Amino acid sequence: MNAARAGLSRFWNPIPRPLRIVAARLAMLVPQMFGVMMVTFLLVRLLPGDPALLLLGNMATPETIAAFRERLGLDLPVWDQFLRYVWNAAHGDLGVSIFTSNPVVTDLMERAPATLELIGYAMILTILVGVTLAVISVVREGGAVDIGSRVYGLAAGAIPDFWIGLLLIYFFFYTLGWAPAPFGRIDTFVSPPPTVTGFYTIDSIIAGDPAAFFSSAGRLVLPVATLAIVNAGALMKMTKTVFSDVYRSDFIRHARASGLPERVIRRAALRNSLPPIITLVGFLVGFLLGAAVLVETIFAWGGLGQYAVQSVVNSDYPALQGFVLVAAAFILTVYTIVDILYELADPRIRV
Amino acid sequence: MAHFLRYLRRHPAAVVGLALLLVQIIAIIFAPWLTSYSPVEADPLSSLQPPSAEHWFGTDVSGMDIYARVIYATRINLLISIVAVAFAFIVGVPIGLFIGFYRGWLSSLVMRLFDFIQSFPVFVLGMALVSVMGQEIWNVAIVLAVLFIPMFARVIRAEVLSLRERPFVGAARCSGATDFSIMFRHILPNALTPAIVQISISVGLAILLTAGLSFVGAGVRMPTPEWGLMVSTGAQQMILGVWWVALFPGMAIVIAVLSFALIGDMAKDLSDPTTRDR
Amino acid sequence: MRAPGGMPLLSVEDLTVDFGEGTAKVLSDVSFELRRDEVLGIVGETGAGKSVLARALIDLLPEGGRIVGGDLRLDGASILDMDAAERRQMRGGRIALIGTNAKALLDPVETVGAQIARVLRAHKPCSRKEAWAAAVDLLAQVGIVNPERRARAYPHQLSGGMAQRVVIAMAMVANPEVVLADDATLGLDATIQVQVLDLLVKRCRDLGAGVVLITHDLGIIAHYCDRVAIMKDGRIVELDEVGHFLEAPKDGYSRTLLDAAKVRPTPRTGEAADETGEHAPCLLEIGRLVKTFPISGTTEVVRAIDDVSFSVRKGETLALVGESGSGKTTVGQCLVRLLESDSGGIAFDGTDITNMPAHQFRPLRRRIQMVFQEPYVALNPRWPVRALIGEPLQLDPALDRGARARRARELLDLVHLPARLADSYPHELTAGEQKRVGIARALATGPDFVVFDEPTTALDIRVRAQIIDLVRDLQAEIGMSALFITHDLNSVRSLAHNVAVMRHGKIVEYGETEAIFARPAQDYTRMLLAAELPIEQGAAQRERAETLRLAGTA
Amino acid sequence: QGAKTTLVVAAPRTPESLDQEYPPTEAGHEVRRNVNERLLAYAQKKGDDGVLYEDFTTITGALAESYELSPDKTSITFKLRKGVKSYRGNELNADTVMWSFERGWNMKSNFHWYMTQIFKIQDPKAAFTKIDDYTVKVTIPNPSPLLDRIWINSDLGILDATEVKKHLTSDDPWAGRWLSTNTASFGPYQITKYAPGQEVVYEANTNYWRGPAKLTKVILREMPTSANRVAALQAGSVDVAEYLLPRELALLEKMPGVTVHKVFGNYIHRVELNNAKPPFDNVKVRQAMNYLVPREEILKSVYFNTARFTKSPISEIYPAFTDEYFFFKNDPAKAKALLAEAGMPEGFKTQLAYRTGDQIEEEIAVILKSAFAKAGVEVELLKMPASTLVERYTKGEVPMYFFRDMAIVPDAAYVANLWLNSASAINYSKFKSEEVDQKINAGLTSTDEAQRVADMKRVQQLTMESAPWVFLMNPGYQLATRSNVKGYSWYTPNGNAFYDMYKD
Ligand SMILES: Nc1ncnc2c1ncn2[C@@H]1O[C@H](COP(=O)(O)OP(=O)(O)OP(=O)(O)O)[C@@H](O)[C@H]1O
Ligand SMILES: Nc1ncnc2c1ncn2[C@@H]1O[C@H](COP(=O)(O)OP(=O)(O)OP(=O)(O)O)[C@@H](O)[C@H]1O
Ligand SMILES: [Mg+2]
Ligand SMILES: [Mg+2]
Repeated sequence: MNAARAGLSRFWNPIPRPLRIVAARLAMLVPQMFGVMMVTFLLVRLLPGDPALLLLGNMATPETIAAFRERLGLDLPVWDQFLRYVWNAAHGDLGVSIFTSNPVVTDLMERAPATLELIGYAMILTILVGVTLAVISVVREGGAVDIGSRVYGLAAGAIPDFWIGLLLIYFFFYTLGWAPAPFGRIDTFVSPPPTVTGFYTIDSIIAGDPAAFFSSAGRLVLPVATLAIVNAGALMKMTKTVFSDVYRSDFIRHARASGLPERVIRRAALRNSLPPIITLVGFLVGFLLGAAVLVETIFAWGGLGQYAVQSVVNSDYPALQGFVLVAAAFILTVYTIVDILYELADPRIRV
Repeated sequence: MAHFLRYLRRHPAAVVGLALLLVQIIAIIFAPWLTSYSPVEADPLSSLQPPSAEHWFGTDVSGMDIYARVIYATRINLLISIVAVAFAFIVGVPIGLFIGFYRGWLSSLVMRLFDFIQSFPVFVLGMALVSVMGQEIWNVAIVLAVLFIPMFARVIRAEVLSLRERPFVGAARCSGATDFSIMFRHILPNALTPAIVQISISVGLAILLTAGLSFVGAGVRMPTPEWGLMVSTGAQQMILGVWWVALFPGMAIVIAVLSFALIGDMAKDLSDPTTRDR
Repeated sequence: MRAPGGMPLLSVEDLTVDFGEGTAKVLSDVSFELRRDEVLGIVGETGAGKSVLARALIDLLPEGGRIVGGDLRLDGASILDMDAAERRQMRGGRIALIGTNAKALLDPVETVGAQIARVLRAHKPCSRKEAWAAAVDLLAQVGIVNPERRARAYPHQLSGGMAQRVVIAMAMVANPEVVLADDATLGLDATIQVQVLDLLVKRCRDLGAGVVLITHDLGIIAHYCDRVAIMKDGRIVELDEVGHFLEAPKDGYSRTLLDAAKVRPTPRTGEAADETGEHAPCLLEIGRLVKTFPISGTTEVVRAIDDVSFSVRKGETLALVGESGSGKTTVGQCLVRLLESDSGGIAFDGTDITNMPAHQFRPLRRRIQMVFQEPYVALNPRWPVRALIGEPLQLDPALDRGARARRARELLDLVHLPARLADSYPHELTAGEQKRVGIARALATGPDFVVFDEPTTALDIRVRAQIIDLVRDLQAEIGMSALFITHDLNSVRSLAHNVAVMRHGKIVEYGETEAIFARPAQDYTRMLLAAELPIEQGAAQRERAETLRLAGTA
Repeated sequence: QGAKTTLVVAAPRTPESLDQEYPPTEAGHEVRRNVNERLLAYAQKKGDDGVLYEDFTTITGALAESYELSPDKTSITFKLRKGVKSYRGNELNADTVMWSFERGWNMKSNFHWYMTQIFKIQDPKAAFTKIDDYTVKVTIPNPSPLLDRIWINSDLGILDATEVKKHLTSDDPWAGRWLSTNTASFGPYQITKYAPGQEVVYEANTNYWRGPAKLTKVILREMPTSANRVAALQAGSVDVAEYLLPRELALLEKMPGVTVHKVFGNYIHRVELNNAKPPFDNVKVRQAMNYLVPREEILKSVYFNTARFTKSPISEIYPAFTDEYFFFKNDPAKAKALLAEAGMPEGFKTQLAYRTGDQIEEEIAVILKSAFAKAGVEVELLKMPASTLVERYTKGEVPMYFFRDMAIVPDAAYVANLWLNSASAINYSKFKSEEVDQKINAGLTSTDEAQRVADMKRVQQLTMESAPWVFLMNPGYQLATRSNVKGYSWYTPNGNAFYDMYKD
């Protein structure tokens, strides 16, 4: 045991630290994914509702139902089904959606950019608003921003995202008429830009298509604002706690006593608050993915979230399974990245 | 008590939190006296009426009185949330205590299990679970509890991990304290503050999740008076300019979650002798 | 080098500070002057306002603090009249502050070289490269070996002493005219403390800077300072040349302070000889004890206790001394079974307790107790004093609830704590009171053997003296055996029959207290003894005072 | 650019599959109508409301230029139109038709069901014969009054066999996979982009035998929430919004620039009761339930007068329909009396299931819950995913559930056979009446029209008396369009035929 460890560390320790961090994290991802697959599989398999019956509907004879079940592999023992599932998933095959007749992977890939674009911008806005407010309210304690952000911090955690989305729609679409009608990522009369990244805003810039850009950017405003309003408060509160601890810590006081300019001091404090903030941001990404389910429903966004809701409604096993798996994989990846960044950001952590 | 009053004098936010909680408690107990309408009685001919003297918050598509439904929903929503959180607390805290205090393969296994549960998007997992188990109020509560157990266990475990290295634990052991006494009498009270904060966060989160589940149709059933379900029925109308159906239940959610957040802050301060007089 | 006399470098006139309307004055009418090339010491008990004074001098009062009267002049110009930019330039550029606990003063995610360079660039226009070179150069000057490499280290990779040097380098990098050292060496080993202070004072003298040395240790005052100010309750009660102060303090408070510091009671060997003679039975025997800790991430281990053997007889007090990290606490904790030793044996009163199952050992805990090093963290913050003291009494099944309550009251009396504190929580107590609670807890069951782990560190001079008196009295009254772990050689002399000197987990020297102090056999022991600064002016310092007086600047 | 020839449609969902063998759904029917051309069609007539309807009395040729029924109605001979080309330019001939039949038979789904269940065909070799390059004959074992009408059904389109055959694989010998996401037929449109859950793009078939469509491109966007479709139409982002709620239609009607087309069609929306299990095995209880329904209120507050009471199990526009046997009023006292007679004066507890996401059903369910409560019938509302619901009522596990359906063949016997014949697989309410069964079976094979009509009236009478369902509404079909969209037409499968539409 010890010898093995010694042998291992002979190879391990000379590897540069960043590589060691990445490798250690990635190695953990494999068993985690396996566990996730098992849970998704069992969970979805327990859902009630026989898709064969629903699909074949009024005109099905018992034989066609049986044939259909066989085609979907619904007649095999659960354990076999699971092995088949893992094997196929490992080969990029998550089955065929019962409702779209498309391979689930294709469906997910088509919808993923919509969701990623949404939560991507929401994340950026959330971080900008959350961190900026936190920093200002710590640096100017007792100022207007500080007091305002305290009220906001309390309220933000309490506001349901789907409700805020509705209010925004009511005011900006129905009452003021400023926002476009709440559905989809781009106006129906504007054709989407050719796919490069899948993000309409970026693709339309690449394609040099201002109409598509403004249309897609305009439609992002309300859903992104919804997500940011709800989540920036939480990020702000937590950042504020972290940042104010750091900002009042001994070494910052010492830096001030050393006559460093406030700008440098603030940057150092922020840099030191970074590890916990990174963790928070990671959690937030996971949270946003869940929130997207609701917000996409309201804004008829056509992304993964809406796909998930519909797959639940339709008992679309493969689709739901695929979504949950991809979502979990996505979140695990985010957590892994977060862990890696965290460890890189904090030289005190040993690997 | 003296601490408490002194604290309230210094923290108006806590007073607001308590007041809001009181409003909810009144709504729970006195619902039948606060409104003469039934929360589930459809009156199709008076559907979608705007707020008026007769229907304070207006009516929904089925002509049910929104005010009555908002009031009665307090029972359902708080019941679900509090039962779920209480269950999660009762189960999660001892688990956290044990896996923090005793480190071994079992503890690691439990932690890995929690990792799995938590690597799913909470909301989607909740949605799927409720679909699996059926849309019963109790099922929603159980699902929420399952989602919250790891949160409590983790919070407690993190505290225990640092507390168990603190010298006072060693000192207690020298004074003859047993493992049990160390865990429950020494470590637990010190670890409880974050768990108490977690309670209020969780109750808030539970209210939000219940509402969200009902909103996408995976929560309680119609016509149960439940805030999320009410917002959901109003969602359609909102785009068409009918604002009152979704507005009021949404506000109720905000008030409920807010009160628990405020009370959580208070509980945090009060439960810690080093901060309660601040 | 030295500036001509005349205008003082720094002058403080009637400085008054409070924390908001209606609060008590933390500093009242404090006045003094600091000349160039002068070291001014400031002493006073905890809370006297020393740190507040230092912070006021660099215009960085803690939140809420405000100067309500008086003036501060640097080279004749009032600091209070400066605008924000000038004040920033003044901080670190003209007046530098060195605080307590250097590790906490360094940015944990920045290399130390960069931190020093950052300060330089904040005050002198220079390129990144030049600043780095200057930083490395300065690290060399403060005695850090291999400065290029060390400059690239992060603070957590440095030892406390090294971190302290880095902080000194940061303070010196912009060539300030005034250096304020606020308890700069608190928590460092005596040996390292001397090195660091030597270095600091020497650098300042070389540069001709004025130094304010804030400390609790009159030895340091005696050794390094030209003048000394004694503070109490926000006032300077006495300000005099060090030599004069040491000979004849004028103020009453100064006198008690000096007396307390000078306590050097007669050694105990004589009076205790009869009980602890060769024939007294052995209570505790340690044989070839080894304890290792794994170093996380590697396969290596720290040998915290490396083959240690000793024994303690009934009624005997054994002092365990040695520099920080030598393994003293580990030994203590192995004895009370808070740590499981790797090999070797511990026999208590004839029974081998090394591998005794926990439930069997539990009843024995009545007889073996420990007083913990840090008073505050060793008390459960959620328990009131009454419960804390009562806890060990549950080991005695004979006591019922009422008896336990009575005994708890007795114990409070025993350690001279007022009964009203019974319902207080630890954070409401002073450090001295916390220590007493810790001692009361250890004594509650009337143990035969007590490990005192550094009972006097981190305490004020006066409180320290009180605690030593208390321990002495208790031992005389109760007559138990003790292992007395400490840094403080002063207290060893007044308490211990025998001394064991530890280094790197081994006992390097063992013997009767007087013998060791008089004729240390090992270099290490000699170094330890030398590091203790006696409270009398060193020859060099006396000479310097003489020259200064002759030059007429004093 | 082409805004006049492009139509944007907001639909609740994109079709699940493009294959006509896929189980019938509303979205699927729409694709079939627009893409898969059939052999026969009804003649068209313009209604008083300006809508184009099918004239159920006149059957004309489509891909078949003409057809001939044997006098005993046991065989039909199709004369194919010459020179008909598919979107891809392949020409129609007897082989194309024969291959379509062959595929349909072998897919064992919709085509197979019609042939075996309605026509009772056993042996395809004997049934389908190619007479010459442009003549095909179908022979059935027994006479059937439906022998011609069936071929109008949208699931019986003729495929572009030449094209489809290019996509056969060994494990998919009938191109089931390819056709689920692609189309190849002779209809007015071809689907050029199929992004399920997002959008479907139709492009006009320039070779269409009736001449190319005026709308050259139709984009169908999925917008599951009806309010979103309303908003989109209002904002002018789409030209057509399908399947809106009556309330929304009422709102849109008042709006300038929007036209609402309303048709009283063939939908029947009801609550089916499990006739096989207590308490609904008792006709008195079933009648009592019918007496408890506040139809007027539902019509006003849920349907906004776009629907009509269901007064017969047969769609009101179909031949042989009669409303003379409908006698239910909202009469709680009568209901209580009936319950008392049935031995349940205190009422009982039961459950009512409806589909997740169906707003109308949910609204009616809430109203019914209150209404039933008036006679002590305590109803628990169960919302479940469609699949679960289907599974549960198929197994007879739910006492009451909503059921909205239409029969696309305008023939009373066909309709009654589907829902009321105790042998029918989709008679989920397990209604059983010897006389009804016998009359239906006679109606399916008899060629005596007068007798059939008389039989069907009797079936309607018996059904209304035994109340196997809680009769609710015939909701009709409505479509909201921008006002510049003209040429709205209605066909029995509902949905839209874009060929008839144009924009000014
Ligand atoms: N931020 C603050 N707010 C209010 N009072 C303060 C604050 N900081 C210090 N004080 C008060 O000022 C007084 C002097 O504190 P200071 O830290 O200067 O003492 P000190 O002499 O440095 O003590 P020590 O020897 O423990 O370092 C104390 O009574 C303390 O209570
Ligand atoms: N839990 C532990 N894990 C790893 N190493 C430890 C642990 N406890 C102590 N050590 C190491 O063992 C050595 C001895 O530590 P110990 O605390 O006994 O020293 P000490 O003499 O009491 O020092 P001080 O005077 O600072 O209290 C040190 O090098 C320390 O780093
Ligand atoms: Mg101080
Ligand atoms: Mg120690």
